[in-house]
Amino acid sequence: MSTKRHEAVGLTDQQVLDMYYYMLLARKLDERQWLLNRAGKVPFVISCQGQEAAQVGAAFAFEIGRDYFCPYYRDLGIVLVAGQSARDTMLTAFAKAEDPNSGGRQMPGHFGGKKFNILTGSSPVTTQVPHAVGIALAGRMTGKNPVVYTSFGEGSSNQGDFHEGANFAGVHKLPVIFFCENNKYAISVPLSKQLACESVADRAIGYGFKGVSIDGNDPIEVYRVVKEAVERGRNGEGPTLIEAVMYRLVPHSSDDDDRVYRSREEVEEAKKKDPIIQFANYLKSVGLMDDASEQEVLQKVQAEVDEATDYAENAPYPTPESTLDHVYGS
Amino acid sequence: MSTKRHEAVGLTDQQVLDMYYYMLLARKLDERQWLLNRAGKVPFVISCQGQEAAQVGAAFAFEIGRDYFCPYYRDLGIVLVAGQSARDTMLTAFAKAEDPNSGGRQMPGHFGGKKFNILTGSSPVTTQVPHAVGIALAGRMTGKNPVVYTSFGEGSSNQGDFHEGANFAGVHKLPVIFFCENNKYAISVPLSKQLACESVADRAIGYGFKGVSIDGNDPIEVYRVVKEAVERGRNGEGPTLIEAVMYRLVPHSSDDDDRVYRSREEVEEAKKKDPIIQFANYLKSVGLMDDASEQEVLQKVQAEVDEATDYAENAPYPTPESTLDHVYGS
Amino acid sequence: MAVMTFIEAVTLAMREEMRRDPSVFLLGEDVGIRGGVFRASMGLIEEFGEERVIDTPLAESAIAGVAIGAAAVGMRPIAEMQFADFIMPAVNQIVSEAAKMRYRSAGDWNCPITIRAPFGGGVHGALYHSQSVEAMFNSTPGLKIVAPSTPYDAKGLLKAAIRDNDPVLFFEHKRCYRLIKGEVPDTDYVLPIGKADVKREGTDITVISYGLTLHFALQAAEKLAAEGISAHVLDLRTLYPLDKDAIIQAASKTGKVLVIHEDNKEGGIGGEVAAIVAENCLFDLDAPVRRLCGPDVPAMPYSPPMEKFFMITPEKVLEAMRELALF
Amino acid sequence: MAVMTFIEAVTLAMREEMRRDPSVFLLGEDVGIRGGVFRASMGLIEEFGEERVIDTPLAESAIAGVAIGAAAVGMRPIAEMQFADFIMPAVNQIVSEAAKMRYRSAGDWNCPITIRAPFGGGVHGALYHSQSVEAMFNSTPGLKIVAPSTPYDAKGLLKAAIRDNDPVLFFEHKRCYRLIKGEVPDTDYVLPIGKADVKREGTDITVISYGLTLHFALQAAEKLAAEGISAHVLDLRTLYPLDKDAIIQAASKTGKVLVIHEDNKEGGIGGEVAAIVAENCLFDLDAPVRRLCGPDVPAMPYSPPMEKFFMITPEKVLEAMRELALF
Ligand SMILES: Cc1ncc(C[n+]2csc(CCOP(=O)(O)OP(=O)(O)O)c2C)c(N)n1
Ligand SMILES: Cc1ncc(C[n+]2csc(CCOP(=O)(O)OP(=O)(O)O)c2C)c(N)n1
Ligand SMILES: [Mg+2]
Ligand SMILES: [Mg+2]
Repeated sequence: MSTKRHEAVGLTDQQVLDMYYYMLLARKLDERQWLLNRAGKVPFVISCQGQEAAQVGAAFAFEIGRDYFCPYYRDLGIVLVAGQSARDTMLTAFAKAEDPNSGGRQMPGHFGGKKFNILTGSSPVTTQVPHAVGIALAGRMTGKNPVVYTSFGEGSSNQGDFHEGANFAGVHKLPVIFFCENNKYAISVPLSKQLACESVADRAIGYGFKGVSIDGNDPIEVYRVVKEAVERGRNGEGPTLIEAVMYRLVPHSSDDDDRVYRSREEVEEAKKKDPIIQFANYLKSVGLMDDASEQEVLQKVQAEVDEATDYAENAPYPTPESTLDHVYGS
Repeated sequence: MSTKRHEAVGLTDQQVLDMYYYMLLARKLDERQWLLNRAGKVPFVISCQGQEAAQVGAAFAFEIGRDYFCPYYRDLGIVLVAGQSARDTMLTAFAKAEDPNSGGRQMPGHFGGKKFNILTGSSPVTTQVPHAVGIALAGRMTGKNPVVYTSFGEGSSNQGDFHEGANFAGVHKLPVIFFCENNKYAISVPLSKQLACESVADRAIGYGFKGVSIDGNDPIEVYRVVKEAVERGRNGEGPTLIEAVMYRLVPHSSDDDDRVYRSREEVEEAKKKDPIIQFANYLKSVGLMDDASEQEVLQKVQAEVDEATDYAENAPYPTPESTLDHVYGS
Repeated sequence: MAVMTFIEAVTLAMREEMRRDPSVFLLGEDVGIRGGVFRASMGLIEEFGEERVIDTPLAESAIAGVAIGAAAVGMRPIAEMQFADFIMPAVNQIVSEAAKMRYRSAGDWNCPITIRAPFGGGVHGALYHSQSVEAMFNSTPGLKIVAPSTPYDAKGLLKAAIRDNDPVLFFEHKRCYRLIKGEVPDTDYVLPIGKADVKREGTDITVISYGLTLHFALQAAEKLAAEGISAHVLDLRTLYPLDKDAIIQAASKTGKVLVIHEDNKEGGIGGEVAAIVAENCLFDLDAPVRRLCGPDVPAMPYSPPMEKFFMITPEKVLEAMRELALF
Repeated sequence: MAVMTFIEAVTLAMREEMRRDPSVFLLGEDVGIRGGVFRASMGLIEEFGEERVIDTPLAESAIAGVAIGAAAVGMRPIAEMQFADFIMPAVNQIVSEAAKMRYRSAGDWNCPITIRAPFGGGVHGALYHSQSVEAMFNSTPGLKIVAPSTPYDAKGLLKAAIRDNDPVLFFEHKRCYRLIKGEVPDTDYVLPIGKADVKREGTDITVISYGLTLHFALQAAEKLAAEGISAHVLDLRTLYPLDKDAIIQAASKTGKVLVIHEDNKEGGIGGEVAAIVAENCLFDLDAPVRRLCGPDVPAMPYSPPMEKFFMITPEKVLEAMRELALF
């Protein structure tokens, strides 16, 4: 039996099993949405596949209920750990009134929910980065001092808002975790056409804080590094920029055809490092899971996904006239 | 007699004397504008004082007539070396029709002129940075391959456009010199509230190119480093970010009162490092100038400034109706 | 009741709100120790400290974006754009984020942010320190745009903006800052956002304006009264969403409408005002709806003859009003 | 003459111009090997190479800003914004820079850049892939805004935009891309920017529109003809600066004007059109100037019933036209 790496970083057996559950739930919810899309039942999917380890590993490092999340559209793993349910995902996919993210107003992947401490997100990339900084600033003013998670793709790290937000956080030493999910592509544009630096983490020094690049396929390593960063943030030691390196296993979205811009071999190669498979292997290698318990959790997840799909499919749409609501408050 | 440091970097005696002349011309034009402003004759001044060494040192590293300049509002030293005259400066100060920068339309410091290869500039800071990158890109396409200078204050390096422009140049390995004139303040806001990095040059690594921080009070050192960067650019080795460290010796502009935010002692201390005095001392120390020749160049410069002032003061304004011209081309 | 300048009223409103509510804070370039380049925040850092009066890095998208994040979790930031012209880098944050947070979350989140910006020309500010930018934002539901013309309105409306639960762009005409004085109660009053205000009752012509030019209209109305022409003057105060009822009422009253603003004409606020009139008051009109506006050129030039040519002046206003009355 | 879709006409115009003039190049997100997320640039990288079909980093302000720099020194860049909604980060570059370069340099510099962006909804794009953003830019002298509605116009106007010596925003309605087909000559024709086009002659009512809704107006006109109602349909084509003469002529012809656009109403292009009519055609009008527009909400929701509620539909157009005719 291999050594329990997770213990060294302070994760209990139960926690890593929970991590696996969340990763799998995210994956299966995602896969189901693709099926529904191909069946013409939901108009759009944007995926977390290949990024679940980074997301779940990162999410576990935060204090749920106290800390804040400003996630990006792939962060299904984050929002599940933050408290959203399979139903919530499916209500959004089907654009039903009960969708907690937007009441059916936004595309899937546009997360939000005050009760989950998840800030409402939009489509223009990277706008959430200054928001995270603002939440941290407010947190300092009110003495609540949450640590704030914000994430973005490596392509999106080229937006001005990344720079301006990171710089602001650096100057004010705010507890913000800038989490870059580097999945090698921005839609069809490969890394080499997006940036010329070795690692997105190299940008941190320009803001006067720490930058770290890690293997985004390893949830334990992600947890360790994010946890450290969260601790530093809580101790007033300022922000951290973390680049988690991974691979997007599916097309950019249901509107994309990735065969145009990357070879099947490349994708197959990446699938060998599928974080879910790797993590299952780890759990087995340390004796926390066997084929039977693996099936068990899979079945549990599938049941959840089924139930959520049924529920959401049958839930009512918002009324047409509700289009006019929530423009201004009272 | 000290060693001729300028020879080591490839500058001739005549060149360093010319450098001194340009630095002094910039200074005296600037001082005259303040006098005119305080006398109510020109509405606005924005200064180069304290930054002349960096500007003139940098400008000498370029091939005038081939390379392009996208300067910022303090770069009087740059545009003089690029070919603008004292008259041009004063025509702009007085907002006269003949002003080559804008025909009297823009404030002083908003340089431009096709015949000088100086791109027209605006007030919103840092917008010129992507322009410089675009000029370099066009230069590659057309095979003219100019190297492009663009400058900005350290405060302005926090704008999104700096980040986006630098990243684009890094990805495309374009010959752009990003020249940050770090004069310690953005109007009243000190460095410590603008950025948390040690040096603006630290930002270069995030774009995959070289960053250097230099003493902006030493035109020879500035020349050396910029020259190297220009050579690298010309050889297809990509952009360079250079931070020239200096001090703004006067208020931000004629509308500013710097006594509110910095001590007189601090300013006096900086004046001891006045680049013009230091460079005069250097020229004397290597035997290229004595008190008599110093007076001579001063008188020459003063005469130029006087003539330019007279000319510009008496030159005609644009007509009111010309307000309607140049909205669209034909 | 004290007589004070427009800018003093702005400062007073901020000070009162910051005293009243610890969630109010100010951020922007040079707003701290410098008190703002126009001195709108003079004395605030001394009273409220660096934590609540924040000299930000020079980055407007971050100023807006950080304020939005803070607002979302319950703060009431006042973000200052040093000049309205420099709001452009923050457009994405304002239009895509602040304006849409409530709607996109079906009311779960909201964004009580006030963005103050000095606008307008006539101050030798040239192209980039003279612009009127309100028309860029008047097709963005979710936003409100306020542009008061008097110190009294400035105080009451700025306090309302700060307390508003939605994002408000608050534009202050630079020329009004020290030129316009008026009585301002030191009581804690708020004025309603969304309501125009009849600044003068009249029967022959209706002038609709805001900001600096509103004062020119009032001056001209005074002069025209001596000529026997009675002008009704409506101050829009809120530029978006417009107070349609007030516009319709004011237009119908005289049947002759002149809209005046310093901003250029095509696509300006005046177009929407004229459209509202054309849609609702056609059969009450005795003359075509006129607009007196800045010329359709990119921005105001620096050179004095050109700046003067661009600006709306009391003379131009007087002439346009007289002409309409005689129509 | 080939029949092709709207998007094919766009591609064709770019291809022809790139063949004709080596200074024309394309840059944007995914415009290269992917051929654009809508496939507008399909085949171009194969023909013109990576140097002239540039997959840029994901940064709109740089896309615009780099294009502006290149344009200033003689290139003719076509910058693609992946969706019109994502033009917001580039507003500063477009409005402060591209639009003002010629003016601020007194004609020394100019900026021949074309910015293409797919706009409009009805494609399940939700709030941020459905917006009409033209009204943000229609008060910016120095800019031109073009929004063709047919493949023929798209080709001729895009070629004109590329050759224009000033910055042009070129908006392409996403729903038109594959829905609208038409004859497109493979000759090298250009259409004049700044000119509206009468798409149907009529005598009872005048409908003024652009983009997708223009087609609904034409369909409705056809139906109404059977009812004995004759509709005159003007396609604005250029949204800024507007073709005032054409608007005045079309409005005066019937005295009953309906302006239709998908963008929300207040502050939309329709307001300026109505204002022009109110200013110039008052005594020719037989009915108030009406506007049929999207609702004044921040943007189009995703959920099908809401999207449908937001969108202008052929039915809504027919009804509004009939109602006006019966006024
Ligand atoms: C401002 C803006 N521009 C363009 C887009 C369209 N778009 C959506 S996702 C995407 C690529 C993002 O790449 P990356 O940041 O690497 O994230 P990933 O999707 O790979 O996780 C683009 C161009 C957008 N959403 N926002
Ligand atoms: C986008 C924008 N915001 C604000 C301003 C107003 N402004 C002009 S100069 C300046 C400070 C610039 O500081 P820095 O970049 O350090 O340059 P310096 O003036 O010190 O040379 C500010 C805030 C502006 N011109 N543009
Ligand atoms: Mg990516
Ligand atoms: Mg500075």
